[in-house]
Amino acid sequence: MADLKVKIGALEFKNPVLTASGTFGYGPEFEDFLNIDSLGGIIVKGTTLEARQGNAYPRMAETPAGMLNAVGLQNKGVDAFINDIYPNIKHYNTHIIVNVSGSKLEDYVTVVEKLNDLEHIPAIELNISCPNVKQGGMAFGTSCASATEVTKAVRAAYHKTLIVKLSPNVTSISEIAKAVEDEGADSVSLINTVLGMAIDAESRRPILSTITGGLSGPCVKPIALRMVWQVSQAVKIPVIGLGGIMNFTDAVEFLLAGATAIQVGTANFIDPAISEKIVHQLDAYCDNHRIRAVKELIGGLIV
Amino acid sequence: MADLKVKIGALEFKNPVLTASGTFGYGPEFEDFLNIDSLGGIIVKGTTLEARQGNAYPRMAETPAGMLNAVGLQNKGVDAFINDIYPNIKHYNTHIIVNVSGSKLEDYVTVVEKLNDLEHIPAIELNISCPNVKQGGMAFGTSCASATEVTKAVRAAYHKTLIVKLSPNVTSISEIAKAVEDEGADSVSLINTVLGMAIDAESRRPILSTITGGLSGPCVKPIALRMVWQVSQAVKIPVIGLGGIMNFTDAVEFLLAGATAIQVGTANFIDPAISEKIVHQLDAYCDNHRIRAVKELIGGLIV
Amino acid sequence: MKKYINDLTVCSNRRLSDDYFILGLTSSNALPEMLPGQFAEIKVDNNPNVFLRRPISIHDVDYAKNVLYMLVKIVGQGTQTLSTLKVNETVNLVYPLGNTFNMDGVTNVILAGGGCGIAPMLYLARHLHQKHIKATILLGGRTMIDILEAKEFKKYGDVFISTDDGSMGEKGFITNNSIMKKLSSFQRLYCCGPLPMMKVFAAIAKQQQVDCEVSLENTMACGIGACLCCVAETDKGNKCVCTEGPVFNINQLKWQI
Amino acid sequence: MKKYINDLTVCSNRRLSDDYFILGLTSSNALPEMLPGQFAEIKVDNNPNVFLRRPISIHDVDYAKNVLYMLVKIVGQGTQTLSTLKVNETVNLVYPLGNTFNMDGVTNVILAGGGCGIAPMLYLARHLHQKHIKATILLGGRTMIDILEAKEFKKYGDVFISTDDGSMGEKGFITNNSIMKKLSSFQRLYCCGPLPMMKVFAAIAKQQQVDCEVSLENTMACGIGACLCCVAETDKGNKCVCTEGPVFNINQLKWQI
Ligand SMILES: Cc1cc2nc3c(=O)[nH]c(=O)nc-3n(C[C@H](O)[C@H](O)[C@H](O)COP(=O)(O)OP(=O)(O)OC[C@H]3O[C@@H](n4cnc5c(N)ncnc54)[C@H](O)[C@@H]3O)c2cc1C
Ligand SMILES: Cc1cc2nc3c(=O)[nH]c(=O)nc-3n(C[C@H](O)[C@H](O)[C@H](O)COP(=O)(O)OP(=O)(O)OC[C@H]3O[C@@H](n4cnc5c(N)ncnc54)[C@H](O)[C@@H]3O)c2cc1C
Ligand SMILES: Cc1cc2nc3c(=O)[nH]c(=O)nc-3n(C[C@H](O)[C@H](O)[C@H](O)COP(=O)(O)O)c2cc1C
Ligand SMILES: Cc1cc2nc3c(=O)[nH]c(=O)nc-3n(C[C@H](O)[C@H](O)[C@H](O)COP(=O)(O)O)c2cc1C
Ligand code: FES
Ligand code: FES
Repeated sequence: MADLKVKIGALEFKNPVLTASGTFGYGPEFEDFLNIDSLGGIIVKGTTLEARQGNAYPRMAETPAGMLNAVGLQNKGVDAFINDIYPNIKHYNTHIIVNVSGSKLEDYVTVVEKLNDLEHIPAIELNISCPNVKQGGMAFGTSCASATEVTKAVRAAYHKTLIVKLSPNVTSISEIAKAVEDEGADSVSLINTVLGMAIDAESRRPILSTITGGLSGPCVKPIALRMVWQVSQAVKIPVIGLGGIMNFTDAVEFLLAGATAIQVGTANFIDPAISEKIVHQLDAYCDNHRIRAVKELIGGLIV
Repeated sequence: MADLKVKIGALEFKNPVLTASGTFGYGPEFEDFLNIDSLGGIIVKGTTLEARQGNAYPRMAETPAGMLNAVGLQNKGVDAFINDIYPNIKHYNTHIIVNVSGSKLEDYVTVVEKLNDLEHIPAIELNISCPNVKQGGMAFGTSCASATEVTKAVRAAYHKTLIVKLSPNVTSISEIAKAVEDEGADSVSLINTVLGMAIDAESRRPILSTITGGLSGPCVKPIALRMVWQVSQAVKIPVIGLGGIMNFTDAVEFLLAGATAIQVGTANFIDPAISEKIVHQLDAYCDNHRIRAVKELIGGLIV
Repeated sequence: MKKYINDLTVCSNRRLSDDYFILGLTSSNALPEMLPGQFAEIKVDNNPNVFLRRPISIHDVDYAKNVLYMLVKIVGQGTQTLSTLKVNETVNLVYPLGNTFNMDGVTNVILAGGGCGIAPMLYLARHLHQKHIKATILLGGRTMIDILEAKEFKKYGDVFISTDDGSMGEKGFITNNSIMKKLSSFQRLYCCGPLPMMKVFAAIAKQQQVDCEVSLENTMACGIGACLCCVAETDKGNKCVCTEGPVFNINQLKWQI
Repeated sequence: MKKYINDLTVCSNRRLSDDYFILGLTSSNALPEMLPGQFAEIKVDNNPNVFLRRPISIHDVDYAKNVLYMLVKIVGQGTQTLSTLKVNETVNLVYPLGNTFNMDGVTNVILAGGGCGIAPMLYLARHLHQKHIKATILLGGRTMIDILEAKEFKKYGDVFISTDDGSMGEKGFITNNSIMKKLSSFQRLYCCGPLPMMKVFAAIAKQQQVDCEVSLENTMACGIGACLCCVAETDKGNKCVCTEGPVFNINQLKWQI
């Protein structure tokens, strides 16, 4: 049994395996398949100020070793989260993190103010990288100026651990990471989905109602790994790595590249029990490699 | 038999199927597998002013539905191309296009001046997007200012068809495309490889000698398709689309997204006869869909 | 209902025609209870072009023999690869998923299935039979080879058939079958098949004020309500077809009919 | 030499041990001429984790029976999937690729193969035998089950064996086998195996001024000189192992030995 604990800012996680926003519902969806409490944490679906219907169907396209989605932040809004969902999940003995999305700066701020009060929500993940909404979303995360602006405002309003989730659709993700670090983010998580597109050659139509959507799954892993490597060298705050993690070897690769924790996303759709398996296999990997604490793997790439 | 002809600037291609630089050698490597003259054109290996040894081995890593390469523009230099290679390939009855790479502005200019004189080279592809060289390369293609500068200089020095090959590792590829269009490029081709990384979890080392490398193959297709769609709406010059094209359906998708021609890259490694097959299958597709000229497919996405 | 993720063993793979096959799957453990209308998300192994699981309905369950049957139409790479499964190979299922048909408050109903839309109907017919609800079955297809399992259906009720080319049963669209003239004599119409067909049935049912349930086949990623990819527009907003469907009453759906 | 892209049919798949197997491949057409040291790029179907072809040496060719043999060690997903190929299944090859061993100007040579490094050696031994060149064969491995095809090799020359654990032949590294004391009596050493082993052989050969050829196994994408991924550093710069190798004289290589 290796020591699997890791820390993001002041927050300690029992292990570095979290589940990615939008791919794990709120937790209950997976209770038949695994023990939620075995995970380091779960990051719930992107939550906005008002309820959102999301985009029109079809919202999904399968691609080589991956998928595109265009869900568009369908959720019932932060008040419904607090009143209807939170009471049913706050008993989980793992960190529940809310992924906060928005299309206006003020919305982000209002949402995080409301979340401040929730005892069992020790952190938020600020989503400035959703490619599937017309306004805001990714726009906040693709320039240093706007990333700075939104992080500053949210930092002032939110008192617990602040993770900012970055978009890979940029020329220099390190610069954006540094900008949000400067504004007091406790951590950055990356990557959100890569903007992509799928076409049906027979019908000559786009497959998604929105034409473009967000690419995820193993196909993006090499890109995500590179960005985690770049960002972890550019910033001092801990980096949370994700993008195409399907098994424990992938998880180890992200830790070696510099991630302090990892998130499992699309893999939950292929094997709903995978995130717990990764926890156990990570433990076994450490034992096999005579690593006493998983922390030793972080940034441990031999170059 | 559909009419497969397409035009890039003043240059007519017998069909829209070209082979991508760095994946088809100079042509002779594939003579045992297909009839080179059946292709719309071939784009030869990235050519620099001086000979280059490229990066250290290992230069390749397999990834989910793709590969990373870190060849680093190994080539014998433009003079060796002109003296030793060109004489052996100039008889091809298809367009031979030289992919011109460099680390300094002046180098690009010197190379294209030399290529001006080659009768059987009707066009060059200016590579401002190679992620595998320390100096220059992609740096030219990731800001509008530098893309403008190099395109302007090369346009002034080169008198035939000028295609500029764009990097996908940018926040807005459309802006870069517009910048090079403004400087007189006859066409843009996209995408070059996406910067990625691979790690061996057992040895805890990067797989490539250069740590990061360029991702290609089906995994990048959704990204490439999206960028072709974006760029073809942003510019008036023809777009050449590539990135993960493995078969004729993929080729059709790129045409529908707005590409006037396409390039086959990594697929040549999996099936060295694939590019000719795509020509024939494209023809059959047009017949099946009662399309008389392949031109009708260009940008024909029904949205 | 508790969901499982299990490796099941192929005990039969019967080809019905070029396009259709029925997989029989068994397990060393007792199969869990499954309801008509529910489905499984099947993992397709050994095909580089298939990444996500594929949703396939529960076609029938023989609890005595501990066998689950799925009727599948080959439409692409996933179903093609499933068609090559051999006896004793295993296949991974997440199941049972989704809701079920409403069988309450009726004594006399009609079931309509077009093409592989008959897949969930056999198990429904079996359940109705057990509940002593009189079932009439309407099957349709382009041509006679699309009419599947008619013999099985006869065990549970009268069977009416339409083919576009008249090679079996009445000639014409399933929605024009003569039994549809008597639609108002039934208390509920259950249907499954191509979307345009279901919309025609729904329009007729609505007009004749017959209660109507349809089983939707939206494309899915997770199958368990986590990804929100499979939504249908309902009177209560976007609902997940995988958890709040696949069966919907047409009154819930925002169909233009 | 002309290269082909062909579907060949599996006519045998013989397991030698947990890790090794020999594929026999045939064709309705006559197999093309292949030289020792050459290899094929094999397409691995039905495995989502394998994208590129896999290079495998020509282990032997029986032109009378029109069968090509490949000896493969299971090290990852690609070779694992190849190991499951069944008789009558087909597999796509691009072949024959690469150069060959230099068999000129010698009458008495020694061949050394470690683990799956023996793969190209059998076909080489057969060719030397046909050319009436005396061949001595040195095989090595961790333990006796790594010593493959010793019986076959005996047809072509004396066989010496080393295993790390002494379970067969001499105990110790292959590079310390007693026959190596007589290395200078041979005109050329051919070797193939793990890189560290080849480097030791190369160092000894260089020191004793015995001509030495090694067969490299750099990772490859295309196998036909198009991608420039497989390079080895030589006195004439980076050379493609797939076209200018896999066989190199150690004098060409920039090895620190
Ligand atoms: C709840 C549910 C139950 C189902 N039950 C059955 C069943 O019992 N038997 C059965 O044969 N099929 C059933 N389906 C449909 C089945 O899931 C698809 O046919 C299958 O996923 C196609 O996979 P593929 O890889 O073969 O084809 P793909 O390559 O994925 O697709 C081939 C073609 O079919 C289209 N297509 C694929 N899936 C759908 C879809 N869901 N709706 C509309 N078009 C689609 C694609 O756009 C493409 O043009 C069901 C679907 C759902 C959602
Ligand atoms: C010219 C040539 C001839 C060859 N002939 C034979 C042969 O006759 N029989 C045989 O069994 N093998 C041979 N090989 C090696 C064989 O190609 C690899 O073992 C195979 O590609 C591994 O594929 P995989 O998917 O099973 O393993 P992968 O999953 O690709 O790799 C598994 C592990 O092996 C390592 N590995 C893979 N390929 C190589 C390599 N080329 N060099 C060093 N490490 C590697 C990987 O880094 C990884 O750690 C030859 C290679 C070359 C270049
Ligand atoms: C269906 C789907 C919905 C998603 N919704 C959200 C979301 O609401 N908020 C967010 O920050 N990321 C969202 N993501 C992105 C994932 O959290 C993750 O960043 C991305 O999928 C890459 O990781 P993966 O390859 O492991 O899936 C979503 C991804 C998918 C596939
Ligand atoms: C091994 C390799 C070498 C390459 N060399 C070059 C090059 O010299 N110049 C260039 O512009 N692009 C080069 N590329 C990029 C390809 O031309 C192409 O843009 C990219 O691979 C995406 O297309 P694909 O997915 O079809 O391969 C190379 C790609 C590979 C895989
Ligand atoms: S398929 Fe994921 S929510 Fe329905
Ligand atoms: S493997 Fe492509 S050049 Fe050798």
